[in-house]
Amino acid sequence: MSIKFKLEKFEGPLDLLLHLIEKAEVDIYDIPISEIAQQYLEYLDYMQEMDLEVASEFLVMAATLVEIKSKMLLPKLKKEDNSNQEIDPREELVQKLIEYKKYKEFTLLLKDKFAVYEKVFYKTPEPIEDYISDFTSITGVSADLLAKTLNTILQKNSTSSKRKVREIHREVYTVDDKIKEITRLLVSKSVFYFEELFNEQANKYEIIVTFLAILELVKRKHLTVEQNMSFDRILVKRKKQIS
Amino acid sequence: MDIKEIKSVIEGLLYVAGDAVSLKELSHVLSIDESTVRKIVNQMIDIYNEEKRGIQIIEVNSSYQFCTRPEHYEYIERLVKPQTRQGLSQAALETLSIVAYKQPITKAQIDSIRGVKSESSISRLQEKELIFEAGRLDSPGRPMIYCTTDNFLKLFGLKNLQELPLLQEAKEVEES
Amino acid sequence: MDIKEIKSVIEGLLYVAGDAVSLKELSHVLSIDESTVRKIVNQMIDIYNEEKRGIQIIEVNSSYQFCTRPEHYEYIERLVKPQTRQGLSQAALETLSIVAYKQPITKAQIDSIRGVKSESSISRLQEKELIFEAGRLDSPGRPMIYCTTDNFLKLFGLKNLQELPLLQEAKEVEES
Repeated sequence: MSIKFKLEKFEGPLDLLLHLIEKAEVDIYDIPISEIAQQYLEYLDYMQEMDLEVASEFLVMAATLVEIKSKMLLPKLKKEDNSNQEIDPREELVQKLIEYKKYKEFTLLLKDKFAVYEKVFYKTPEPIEDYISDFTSITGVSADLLAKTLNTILQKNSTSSKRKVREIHREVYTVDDKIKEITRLLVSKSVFYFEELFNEQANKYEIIVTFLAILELVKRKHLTVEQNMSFDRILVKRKKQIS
Repeated sequence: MDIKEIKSVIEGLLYVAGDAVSLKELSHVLSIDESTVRKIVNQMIDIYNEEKRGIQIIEVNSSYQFCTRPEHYEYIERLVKPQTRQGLSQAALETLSIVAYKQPITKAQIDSIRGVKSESSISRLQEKELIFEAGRLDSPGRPMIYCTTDNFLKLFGLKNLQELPLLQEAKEVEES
Repeated sequence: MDIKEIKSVIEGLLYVAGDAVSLKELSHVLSIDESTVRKIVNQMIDIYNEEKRGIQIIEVNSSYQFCTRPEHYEYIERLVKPQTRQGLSQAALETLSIVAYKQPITKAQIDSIRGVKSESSISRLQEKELIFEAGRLDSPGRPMIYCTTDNFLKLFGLKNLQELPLLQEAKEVEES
């Protein structure tokens, strides 16, 4: 009887033997050794035909099977302890197969568990040192402290700083200032409405300057504007990362 | 997906990310429109606060992130081995306050306001991801300009730059 | 601290750690005895499961860790970059199950059960931190012995080695 093998990878000679025994539906404790040995050798031939490398373990098993087969033909040996029990040449192999079969089944059980827990995600642990040092750096540090610090600096260096402060004074709107302001906003926000750029009390002059600033930024390809229809709200979008 | 399930998925997403996840990303992953997601996350923020859960959700520039509660600080510090405390030096704090209020700003402008060189403070703040190089100024020498990061907002508990406390001078101007 | 507060702190601690936190550490950080902490964490595990929260707590060898729910897999995968989750080959799985059930075990013993050389599987499993070299056997040649790691327990959803699934026949023997 010959078996059609599909190109299946066996993990070793025991794996292949188990497969053959299961396929033949025979008792593992009473293996029809000559039949199984025949199929085993056929599979090795097949592997060679397919140009697959036959691992040495497979060849050793082939020799073992042939040895067992020949022993089966000889008169039965008695066990050494004179218990009148006969030594079955297959016994050692059967024990190995049963042991191997057990772990193959364990493997299936583990595989099921793995399939579930493979779908679970873990957070990468926080880089704790950074976390803690950052954490400590905000204890005692607050936004108010920032304001206080800057006020102190400005007062301390009054001569040089006052000039600087006047430079960005908000009472007079210039296109340059507005561009700076919009650029600053663009860092944190990629999309906003035109009217978000000034408050309700804004005068006409500020609105016009803001509009000019937007046009300038469109020209510089920093942003795009969209409007669905005339007099509709103007949507401003950051075009690319400002860099 | 019912709303309970959506909340559960968001919780898992924020946990795995560890970092901030933008509303846009959440909306994309869940295939639910942004305004609905925003509503749900806001509900979650409230529930976490009401239940005084050990993690809270903070919003930074339309991104959401898990973080621990400040009142649990001492326990968390006890969990991680005591670290060498590296706060911000006075110099770094000064530089940071200038960048925060005057951004975008060049190194020369910072130096001029502080009256001293700020190079090392600037690189320290960049290392700590509190400020970043936001581009170059279109003026002679094309100097680098600096802005504060989202991380800065997060560490100082600000939703956005408009939430910075007003300066003395600015207040006076406004009042006048 | 009342029990609600303790649960809240534990939640914060587990979030920050990301990794597994041992019962011992939790007990130390909270200054509460281990058996009480264990009871509280077990309650938390149940609550998280009942409420179908987006994060769950798993126990591995008396350590606790947050992880997401398998049923949210598709959403989370959409958020995080596709992970290179290489599964385990049949050979590696076979070797792993032999180590799991027969540990501590030598390479020669594994080879004998499998009927083939297991060298490459063993080093693959070591790379993946599923097994480790637990020492040398005090016998001729002083062969290396292998055991499974906590990472193995975690990836296979086992609290400890006693939770390894039993075969039908083994179960029947136990029951009889």
